[in-house]
Amino acid sequence: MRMIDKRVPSAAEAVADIADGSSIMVGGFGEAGSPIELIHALIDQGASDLTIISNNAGSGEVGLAALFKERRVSKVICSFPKTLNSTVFPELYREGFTELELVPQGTLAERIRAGGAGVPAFYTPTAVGTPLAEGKELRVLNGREYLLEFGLRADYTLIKGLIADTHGNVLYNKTARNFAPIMATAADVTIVQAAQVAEPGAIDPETVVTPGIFVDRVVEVAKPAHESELIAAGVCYP
Amino acid sequence: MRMIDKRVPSAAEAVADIADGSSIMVGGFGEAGSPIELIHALIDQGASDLTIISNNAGSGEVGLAALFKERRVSKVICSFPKTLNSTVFPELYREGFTELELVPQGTLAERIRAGGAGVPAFYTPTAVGTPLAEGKELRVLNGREYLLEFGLRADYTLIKGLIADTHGNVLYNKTARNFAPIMATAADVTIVQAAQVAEPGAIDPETVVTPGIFVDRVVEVAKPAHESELIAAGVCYP
Amino acid sequence: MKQQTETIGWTREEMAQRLAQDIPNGSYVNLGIGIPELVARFVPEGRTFIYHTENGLLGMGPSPAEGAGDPELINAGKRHVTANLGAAYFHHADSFAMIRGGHLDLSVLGAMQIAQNGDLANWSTGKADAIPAVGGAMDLVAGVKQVFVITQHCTKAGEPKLVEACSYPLTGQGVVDRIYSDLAVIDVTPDGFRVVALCPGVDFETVQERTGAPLLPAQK
Amino acid sequence: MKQQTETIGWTREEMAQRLAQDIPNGSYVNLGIGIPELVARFVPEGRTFIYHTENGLLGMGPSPAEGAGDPELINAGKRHVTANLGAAYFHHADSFAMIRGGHLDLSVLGAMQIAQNGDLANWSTGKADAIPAVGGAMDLVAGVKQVFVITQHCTKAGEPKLVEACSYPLTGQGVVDRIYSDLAVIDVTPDGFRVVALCPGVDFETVQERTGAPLLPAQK
Repeated sequence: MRMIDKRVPSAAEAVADIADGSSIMVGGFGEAGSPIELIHALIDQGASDLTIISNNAGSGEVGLAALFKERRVSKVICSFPKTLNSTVFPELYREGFTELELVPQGTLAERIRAGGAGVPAFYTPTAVGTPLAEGKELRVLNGREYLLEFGLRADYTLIKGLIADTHGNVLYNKTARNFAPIMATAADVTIVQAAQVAEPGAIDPETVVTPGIFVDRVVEVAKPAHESELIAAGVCYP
Repeated sequence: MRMIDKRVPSAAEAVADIADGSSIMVGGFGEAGSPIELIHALIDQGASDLTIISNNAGSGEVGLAALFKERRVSKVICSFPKTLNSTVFPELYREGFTELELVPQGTLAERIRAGGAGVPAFYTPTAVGTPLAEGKELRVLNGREYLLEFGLRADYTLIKGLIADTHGNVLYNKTARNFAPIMATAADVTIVQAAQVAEPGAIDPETVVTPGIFVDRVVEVAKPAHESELIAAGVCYP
Repeated sequence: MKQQTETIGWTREEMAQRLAQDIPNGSYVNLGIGIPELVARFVPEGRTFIYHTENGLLGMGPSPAEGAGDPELINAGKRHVTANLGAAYFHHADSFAMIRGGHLDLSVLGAMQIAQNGDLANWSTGKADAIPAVGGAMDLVAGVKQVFVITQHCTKAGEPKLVEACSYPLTGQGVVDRIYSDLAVIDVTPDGFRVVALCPGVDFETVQERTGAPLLPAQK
Repeated sequence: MKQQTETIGWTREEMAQRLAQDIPNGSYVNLGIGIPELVARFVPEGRTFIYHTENGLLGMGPSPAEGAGDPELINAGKRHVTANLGAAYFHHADSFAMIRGGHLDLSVLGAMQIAQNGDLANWSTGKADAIPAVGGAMDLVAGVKQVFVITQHCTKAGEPKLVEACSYPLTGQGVVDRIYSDLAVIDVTPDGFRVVALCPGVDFETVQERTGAPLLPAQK
């Protein structure tokens, strides 16, 4: 008898309870690590007025960009909303439909890590003296200026792994790892799509990247799509 | 031709330049992960007036405890200086020879991580309302009280790995990992003793725990001693 | 008094077993050193708990056979342990990120004193000649979702451990949710200590006599 | 002016090669998007540089053969790359801990403007209709030990990029150490811009003409 089993049968069931107005961290740096099948399930599910926390704002009209295009995202917190083939977000931003909180990439990563680690705020040298310091507390420590930045959390995290086990331990593939391990720690509900879901013991405890304690739901997506391939094939979702 | 090679031929050469008055982070939680051979080389080397940053203060009269016993340590920053068989530090502390900065274990870990990550200070809920909050800045954020804690760095870090490569990538053994990966990031010079030193490529890039950028010197100690075994054998170093 | 506490009340094992019954299936649990460690022996049928040890292991298993221990596989009490299937090793900052970040469901700790407002003292007598040592206790009480204390109701000298205000240095303020003693299970509520269950054969008045603060009776 | 900048000065490849000569063996280097990426083609004989890409790879290798790319092995510019022997993957917080914590030896960046006090502007024109995007540039200039800028000396419109004070929004204050342009190698010193080397065939006066702040001559 398996007493801990975080598997969910489908991406649709994994995202079924995401309500309007939710904040959602979405893994990925460009297309690497983007949990496209979970995002598409979220598009099908219909939740709107979402706040998305992700490094980029999607490309083409699939995955994250498709979620924007469906006008489901009222705010995005990210470091680099412009990407190759990124046309959807710029339009929504200029129109004033989607608000942008621009955060330096390292500050974004550290804010997410802090949110997951119970650190409410920290000081950083990044962005001192720039427009992104406006409105932020400036403090001199050991003779250098730093900004106060706050931990960031979300209601949900959607990420993509390579292998997960039923306890929620996750391994990633190469640079698809990027934001996923820290985002897994910083949401009330963390949902992982993995190409393979295995029994406990399949992953060497020495090599676990995301320990299962951070993961709530695991769904197997055996052959995940890649954004660039969908775009090359002319796919627009839905 | 190997153009990057961080190997040093012996523990003695690895610690040769540590000067009197240096601050040194020492890995290990109890005996697990304690770099005994590097510590013994440091004892032989003679540096004194050291500040040691380590979770414990050693057991018996080997390793860290032997360094204390030789009266080389003027200050220790740690969370738990009392351990089974720990008699050396209590005497030096009561005598007033060695100063103690007591830090909650999680705050110690986070301060070290911050020191290595360029974060000069952060807020934490740990120790609010306790004697360990005395003299620290208290701040209310989102309705809860937090203490300001500062990043911690050292001149040197001494740690023990299982396998290292010549670029300085390191794998650890089970719970001997503990403080080593964060201490590796927080010192000007990080010195690793490893049971095996291999060529680049021997460690899968997906499983690297400490990337080589954090490591300055690697020395092979093929059969490292365990504190409990030395104590059971009645060893007192030197 | 001493003789009485030996002849009435739950044994340490019974206290641990009683506590284990209140842990939901799938919980992530950190067990402190001493009586808390006994809880691991009493996992109720049909449940799995995942044990965290702050020195870098999730999925900690039972002690190995005598002589089969690995000095590099230990728990926070520095005893030899094992790793279950599905375990994970990680470094100390990640381990305390789990603790401080509210990812653990339950911390089970021993106590020197518990105040009626939930204050806990369990790390120092505050005596001048004591070697202070705190370990991870302050982090655990600050970060873990629920904190259960498991303790004898009174000290060996017969002094109550449940008090109006702690006289020893605090580990944390208002952090204890529930106390499992040899005499009773007691919640810390906004109104103070409230008895949840009495040990069979022990009456409310007996527990009140040995408690340094007012007790509220169990709610119907 | 435009015609002149095309006919004199180093090519982009020569600029990159000149910069690469100044990187010591064993350096940990982050290369920005654009001209900085060219530096990787010119590692001097007898040296090894270890390239960091902020999306989680240390030991980044050259681009794979056409068609052999892995969409999950990319650099910060989102191009396909490879991993060398001795490489390591890590997550974004660890990657920027390397950057912010001062572990990288060198960051090579492009620029829109560099002021004589070392201020750098390279992320936004500040125009109202621009989509702001900053990426990791502010983290790199705040944390990496040395910051080299590699850039054309003037904009396509012939405006100087080396100026007394930046008019564009800053990436960081006083962060640039050295500039490699098509005309010269120039240090940012406490006294302002100082020429380190001139491109063969380009004289000091020509460079000064195309620079929006006073230039100091090379020190003997």
